[in-house]
Amino acid sequence: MARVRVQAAPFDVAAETRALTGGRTDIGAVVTFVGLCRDEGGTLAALELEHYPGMAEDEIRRVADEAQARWPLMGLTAIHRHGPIAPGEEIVLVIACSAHRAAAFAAAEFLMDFLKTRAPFWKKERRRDGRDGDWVDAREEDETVLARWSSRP
Amino acid sequence: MARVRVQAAPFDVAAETRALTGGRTDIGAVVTFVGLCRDEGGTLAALELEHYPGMAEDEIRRVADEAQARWPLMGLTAIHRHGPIAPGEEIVLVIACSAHRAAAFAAAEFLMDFLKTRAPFWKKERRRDGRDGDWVDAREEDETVLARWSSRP
Amino acid sequence: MKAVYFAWVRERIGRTDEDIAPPASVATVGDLIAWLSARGENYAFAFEKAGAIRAALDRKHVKHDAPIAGAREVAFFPPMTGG
Amino acid sequence: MKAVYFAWVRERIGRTDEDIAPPASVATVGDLIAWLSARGENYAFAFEKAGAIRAALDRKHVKHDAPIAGAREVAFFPPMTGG
Repeated sequence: MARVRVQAAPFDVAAETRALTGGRTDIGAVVTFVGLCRDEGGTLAALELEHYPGMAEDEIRRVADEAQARWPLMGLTAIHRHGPIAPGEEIVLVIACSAHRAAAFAAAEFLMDFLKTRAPFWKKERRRDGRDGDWVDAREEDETVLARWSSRP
Repeated sequence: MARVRVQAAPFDVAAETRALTGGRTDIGAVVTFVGLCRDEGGTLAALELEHYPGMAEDEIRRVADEAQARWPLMGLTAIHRHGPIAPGEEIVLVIACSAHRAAAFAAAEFLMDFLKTRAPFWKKERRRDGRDGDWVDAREEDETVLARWSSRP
Repeated sequence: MKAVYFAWVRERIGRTDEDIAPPASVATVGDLIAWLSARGENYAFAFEKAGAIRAALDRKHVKHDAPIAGAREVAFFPPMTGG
Repeated sequence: MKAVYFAWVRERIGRTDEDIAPPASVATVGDLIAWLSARGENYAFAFEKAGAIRAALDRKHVKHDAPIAGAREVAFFPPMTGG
């Protein structure tokens, strides 16, 4: 059963990793993805992450369940934050554990690819100069990368 | 320039991550791989990791340099331990940072794939019952997965 | 049924949620978008590019041709930008 | 030149390294394996499946047909199992 959380608070990657691997000796590979708030132009005060409570957790869990059905995982965690997140701060965490690295890499990337396009979160920019920021546009690339998962095991 | 180290001591994933991301706001994706010592049969006291001093660092750096040439990375760390490593303990760490996740995932997996087959490390099993353990055999699969990187960007 | 709105759909409509009672002729999510769009300029603005609007029924993604019968909650929002 | 051995190659030969002085007729890494194999049972055992042995010259991987001329250090070892 995957650990899925949607929360405003920061997460502790080391603690979340220990929660999956602690006391076990059958895990050979741990792949961790952390998504951070970027500020390309130096104009961003924060990203405001809006979400659809309830559905956000449900959608992430649906993707996590699919990852667990596809790969022989020994642990899977997905945490997504909401609320204001400053540049350099962490937004999303995925940890995938398996005996071997191929499954852990694939599951973590799969989870991120589908989370991006299916989990109901939206980013709005809060500008440093106080002017009204824009809603971040969805990247077309995020849709097109999904195709590869229909051909892979 | 990638951070490459070969050491007997454990590594601190959180500290190594901070060393790459701290104070920056241009990194959007951090992919971390940790390889752990597995004990499938419950018979293992430790893996003894032998290495070729000097060449081990050189080979990892060559692979890291190639990863940096292939993908737009904003940070890359590879640390490989040697000496005795108990089941559940960490053997290898790779951290790849980029603006977007695809490059970070690809670079981390590329580095691990080539490190596995090119970095001069050898694992010998130390058994709990004191009997002489075997040298771990190379997995053929580790050679075959390399082919995919010749067709990808 | 309850309608909920997110991101710029919410901002354009000017509310987070409301109870709605569409007539029986409103059968699908697409029908509902058309019906809501006729309720005022704010709705028409929110749904002006109907093809870009995503919808969920009872917290599951659906296409615009999905029937709304039996759903307790319908949600409208732009393409997701989480992760 | 200096020869260094690792893992079960080292164990079978029974030493970690040694200075060697092959004759001029020993031109390649493969020649060197054949020459070393004739030095004793321990070497013959270490190199019995010569195709499985990896080699490095001055800490760079090379194939068995690589010329050894000019190299200061040659290394022999099994396929790597790090990571």
